[in-house]
Amino acid sequence: MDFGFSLSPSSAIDLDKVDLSLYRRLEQTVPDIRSCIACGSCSATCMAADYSGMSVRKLILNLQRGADVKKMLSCCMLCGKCTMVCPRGINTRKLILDVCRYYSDNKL
Amino acid sequence: MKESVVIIGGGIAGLEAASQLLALGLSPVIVEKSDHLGGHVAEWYRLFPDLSPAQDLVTHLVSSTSGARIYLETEISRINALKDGYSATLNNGDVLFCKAVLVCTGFHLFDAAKKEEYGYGIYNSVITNRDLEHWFGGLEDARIPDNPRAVGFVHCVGSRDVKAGNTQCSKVCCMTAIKQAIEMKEKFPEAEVYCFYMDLRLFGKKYEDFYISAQRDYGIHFIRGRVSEVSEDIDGRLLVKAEDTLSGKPLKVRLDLLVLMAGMVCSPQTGRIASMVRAEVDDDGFLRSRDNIYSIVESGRKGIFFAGACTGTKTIPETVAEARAAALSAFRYIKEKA
Amino acid sequence: MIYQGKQKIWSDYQKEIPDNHWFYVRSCIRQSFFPASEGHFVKIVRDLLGKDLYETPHHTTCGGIAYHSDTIPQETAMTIVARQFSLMKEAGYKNLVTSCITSFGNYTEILETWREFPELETRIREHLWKACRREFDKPEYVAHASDVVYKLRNEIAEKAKFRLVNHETGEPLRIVEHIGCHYSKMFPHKGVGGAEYPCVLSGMVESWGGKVIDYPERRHCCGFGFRQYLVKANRGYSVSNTHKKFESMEPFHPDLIITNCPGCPYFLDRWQYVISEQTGKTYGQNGHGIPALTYEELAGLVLGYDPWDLGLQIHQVGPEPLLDKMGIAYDPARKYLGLDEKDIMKPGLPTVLKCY
Amino acid sequence: MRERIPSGFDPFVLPFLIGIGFVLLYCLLAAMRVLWQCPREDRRRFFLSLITPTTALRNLWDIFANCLIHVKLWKRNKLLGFMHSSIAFGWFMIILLGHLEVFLFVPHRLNLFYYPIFFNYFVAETDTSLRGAFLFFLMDFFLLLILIGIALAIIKRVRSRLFGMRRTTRLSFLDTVGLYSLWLIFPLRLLAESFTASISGGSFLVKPLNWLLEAVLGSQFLLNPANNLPTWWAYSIVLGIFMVVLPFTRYMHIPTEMMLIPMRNAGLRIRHARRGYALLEVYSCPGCGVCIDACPMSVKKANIKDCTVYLNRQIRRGNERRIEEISDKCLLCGKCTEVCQVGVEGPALRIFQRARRQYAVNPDYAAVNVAPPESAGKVLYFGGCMTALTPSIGRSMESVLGKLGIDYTWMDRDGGICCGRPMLQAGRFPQAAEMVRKNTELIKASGADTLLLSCPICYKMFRDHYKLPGIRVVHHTQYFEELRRSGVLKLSKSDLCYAYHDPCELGRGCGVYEEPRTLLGSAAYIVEAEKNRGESICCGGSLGSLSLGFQQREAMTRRALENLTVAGPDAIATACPLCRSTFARYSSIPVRDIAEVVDLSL
Repeated sequence: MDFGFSLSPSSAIDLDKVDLSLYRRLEQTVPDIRSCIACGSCSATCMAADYSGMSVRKLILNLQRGADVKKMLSCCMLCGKCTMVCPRGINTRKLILDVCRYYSDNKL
Repeated sequence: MKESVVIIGGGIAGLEAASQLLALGLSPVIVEKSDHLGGHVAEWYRLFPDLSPAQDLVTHLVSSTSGARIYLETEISRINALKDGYSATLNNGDVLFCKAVLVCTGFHLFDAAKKEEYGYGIYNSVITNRDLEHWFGGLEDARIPDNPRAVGFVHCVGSRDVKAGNTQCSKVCCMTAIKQAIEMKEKFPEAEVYCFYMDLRLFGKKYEDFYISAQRDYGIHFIRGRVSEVSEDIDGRLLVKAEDTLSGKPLKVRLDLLVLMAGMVCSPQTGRIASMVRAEVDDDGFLRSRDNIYSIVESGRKGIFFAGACTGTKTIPETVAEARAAALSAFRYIKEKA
Repeated sequence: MIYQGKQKIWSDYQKEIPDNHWFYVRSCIRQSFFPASEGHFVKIVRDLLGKDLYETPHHTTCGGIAYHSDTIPQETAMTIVARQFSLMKEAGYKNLVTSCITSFGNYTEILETWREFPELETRIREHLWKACRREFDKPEYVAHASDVVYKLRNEIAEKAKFRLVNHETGEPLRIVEHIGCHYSKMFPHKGVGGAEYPCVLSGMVESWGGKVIDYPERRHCCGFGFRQYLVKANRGYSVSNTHKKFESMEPFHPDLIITNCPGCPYFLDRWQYVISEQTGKTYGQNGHGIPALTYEELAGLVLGYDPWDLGLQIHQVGPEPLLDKMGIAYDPARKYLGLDEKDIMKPGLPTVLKCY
Repeated sequence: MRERIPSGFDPFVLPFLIGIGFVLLYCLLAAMRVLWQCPREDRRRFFLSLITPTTALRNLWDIFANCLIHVKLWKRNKLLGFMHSSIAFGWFMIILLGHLEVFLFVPHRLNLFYYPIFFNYFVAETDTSLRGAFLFFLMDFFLLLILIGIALAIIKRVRSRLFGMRRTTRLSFLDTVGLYSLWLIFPLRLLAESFTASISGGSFLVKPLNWLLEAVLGSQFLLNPANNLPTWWAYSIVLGIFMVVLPFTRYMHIPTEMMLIPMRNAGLRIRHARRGYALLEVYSCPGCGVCIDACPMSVKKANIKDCTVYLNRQIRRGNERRIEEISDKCLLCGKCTEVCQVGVEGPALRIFQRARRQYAVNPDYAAVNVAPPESAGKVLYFGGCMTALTPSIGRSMESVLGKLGIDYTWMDRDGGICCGRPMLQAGRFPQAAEMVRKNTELIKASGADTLLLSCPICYKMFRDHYKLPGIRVVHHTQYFEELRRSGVLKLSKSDLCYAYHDPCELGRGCGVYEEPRTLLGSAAYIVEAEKNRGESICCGGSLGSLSLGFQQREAMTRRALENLTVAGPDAIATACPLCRSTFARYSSIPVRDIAEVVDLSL
């Protein structure tokens, strides 16, 4: 029956149910991602941020929350500015390449 | 006869001040209301950031004050100002005459049950930082499960919280949470450990390194968001809700143990002593120093000195440094008067 | 769960509730949502327990629903409330009892506001005088009708014909208690048991033999939320909130929901139908829903009033499985007969949710 | 002159015959495989080049100079050069002279492969004839040369520092077998010839040894075939072993390089990490380990196993995990190629290796929409991503161009599209090509005639991978130097003394070494770094590396700084924003881009 309204999906993150397989894999190859302090330097300097919402800070956070990151990667030019500005020395380019590489097909 | 200084409180501030006063040739008397010296530190297991045993510090301080007169389980009933000093009447009837009084009454650990939404005393697996230290120290605690899958730490419980009546930051909880998170991860490597924080205030030497290590080496998850409420699910696990402020979304997670980082609030004794010596109390309940920059250890009254957390939240190094400063100030005061 | 811990909190939030001489104000919407509830409250308190409960046909809405829907300013609501107080003064009562939670919250909020800003109270006195030449005294006590039932719960238990127990197994019924948001979330000390673990309803349940379920989304709003429901475009949010509560209570298999607010039982009841139509899911046993009753209806059932006289046929979720569990006899043939024994017509049946 | 063995055969030659047969067959098949793997046009080009006289002559000369004389090695390290050329050239001469002897004395035996090798066993020649004595002398001379080379090789193995090498490769098992058999071949030849010298003759080396042996063992003992035949057997066996293991050892570089040289001269390039021409480079690697010392990553003995010599070894072994690791780690500074004796292109091999990887997410830049720059300027300045993080360079560029009154437009002042080089270096060619396409459109639309770059990474990319007909692509060091020479840019020389750091992409990448120096030299004094120009040490900040972490790079940067500051300069000048910010992080003296230096002196 059409009531003219419907249940809206929950936006809440349930940490017990999120799929962290990608994050766990990246923890192995880029262990530094654990030390992100979400300062946002990477996003502020990003060349692709305007076009795709690219933000390595959000990328890491979304990975930790099992959320989709594919869209924001669509305009990354791998220029390396985020790596240069990261105060925690995270190898963001390797992170991006590894995410592109490991992104499992069932998430596409 | 040596001039005497009455030290109210036998925590680390009182002990360190007594030790310094002894070295300066004065005769300190410690009046401690509880049955042990060392105050809160004596109840702690290990100290950040070196993870050194708290007992070592207390033992050292106690041994260095062996020359002082110490009253345990004794309270001050009355302090009278004399012509050249003070007399303190104890509840056991003794009267102490002294040139100066050093207030080292310290702080009180916030009663976590007051934050009702966290369910301390209501849910089976909600404990405080002090409970966890006791357990680390070997005390049994039925609330701590044998093999927790997930453990959470809530920062700022009773601190920076106008609803809890305390707007001040307790300074030590962030580091204590990180320390305890690391210790829990060491005990239960398979467990996921979450720290729910509002801000991380890691200002001291080696503190940031400790934090980086917690992130990188221990994989502790730091979630920027204050826990809003805790409930028990059908399995008796704790369902914890917070906002993941970095993603702007509500977040929930099931935990087997929740540790509340109860903060420092002014101790009720402090107000009582303040009225006896007619020292001023600040609007946060802690004692008011002559100023907050140069004369933290001095009160507005002659011969009354402060040291440690009675004037505000302090770390151990700060407390010890203040105790030394207060001892020296009292010494100079007595010498200059003579 | 450490029960003693809850008791300690309850002892911290004990509210003074007068045990007699009440001025009763009714709710705007409850009389159409649950037409027999308020009537039975009066019956039980005044007739059965012999208390002094006064009501006047001259009272109006408290303005709360319009205030919370952003259609009138608070000063208007204050003037309306001031008029109710003047009616109470006229009748010579000092203890106000409201049927509606939003009214209770509205009265409490206004009194607290006046306490903080006395000049506002003065201004409202002028407004009231200009509008209708009336004067008022502030009530000594403001209670919600559920506070009164809570106060009288043990007297009711003494006269009870049924208990909240499965009469076949002897097991206590598993009961979800849902407190209206405006009861104590704004002023925890104005509610029995505070805001985190209120005991106004759980006290009744325990006194009448039931067992309270503490499920994770216990504190969550029923989903009404005024604008969330009143604006049709927002109703998805409203039903989503209710859905969240049901998903959370489902594993506990509740037999019954008891509420003390006008909106809550309505939405906890009707949205079960909407959810079942949209998701195909029901939360009671064997395709039924979970009955959501008001505290008056539950008190009436416990005291042995006829379920159809209590108006339980007006609920979307059929009460029959609950009546069966409690061992209460009922005549299915009378379900859809009005007070005058004429047919009020049986509604159409939902496609998913099972009803008789 | 007489043949001692009428049949011209003895079973001891068999090990040698098996060895040479095997190795020749192997090399033939391998060469065919490489040719087959090359694209058709490359193959055509190669065959054409072989019959083009100039290339053919060049091939011969290159093979002679590189494979036999080791000219490049001589230039780099005389002792190593002597060692290698004494063995290679000496051996070559012995084989050549052997054939000459057969041709002169027993021409009917020319069809026997082994005759020139074992000539002194099969043919008894008196050393009294002029021809004999002369040839014997030459044979002994070259044998002695080889033996000296072998002796040096043994000493090098034990004490590589004496040869100026700090680190050398660790040998695999087969390499060790090959090495020891190679070392044994010539002493055994000497021994065998000495045993039979009283029969077959010899010169200044063999004869005296023969006398010595006679004195010790007696002449009858030496003449008894039961005693002298085993020495020839040993010689043949060791030769056989060496040849059989050769394809599986680093000595494969000997035949491979002979094919690599003509193919490179034909203009062939790597097109795939593991096929065709790339294989030739991989197998041409002699495993000498010169690249280890050269590699900026090898500072403090770290990452040694990630140098190009190990990449080649792992590709030969097919160890995929290690190949990936090594490929991802490299800074792509190109120094290994610069110092490599056979010219293995380590960076290119790695980029093509990276390109083999499959990605599940592939960016596309359809959404990137940058407005074309105003076409007013004749000069279009492209700062690039890194200049955005070193605003002092951009500001100096603006200042200099402004002071000179040059009409220009700063194309990416408010952000733009990356040049694509980092993406290219990551091996993601289609993505890089997409950026190239977008930027090309923008630049063409601007109507500019000069594209000015202050970043060598961009410069290299625009120069080599963009097709911008009619538009001059120029780095700011070249541009300013040109203006200086034409008298537009007048610099006053300051008293400061700079050490100039050659950025990898500008120096080794584009061969720009002199312009920055003359430009800088007219604005300040210059001292050279210990290693400079082609051998300059990467700053460690390179985007080329995909996996090196920040902490791992620190030691590299510090080492590069040490190298730069040996002469005690007042400041460091470079011509790359990335080098500038990387050095500035750890340098105790100021680090400036040449644009800044020029601006200060203008």
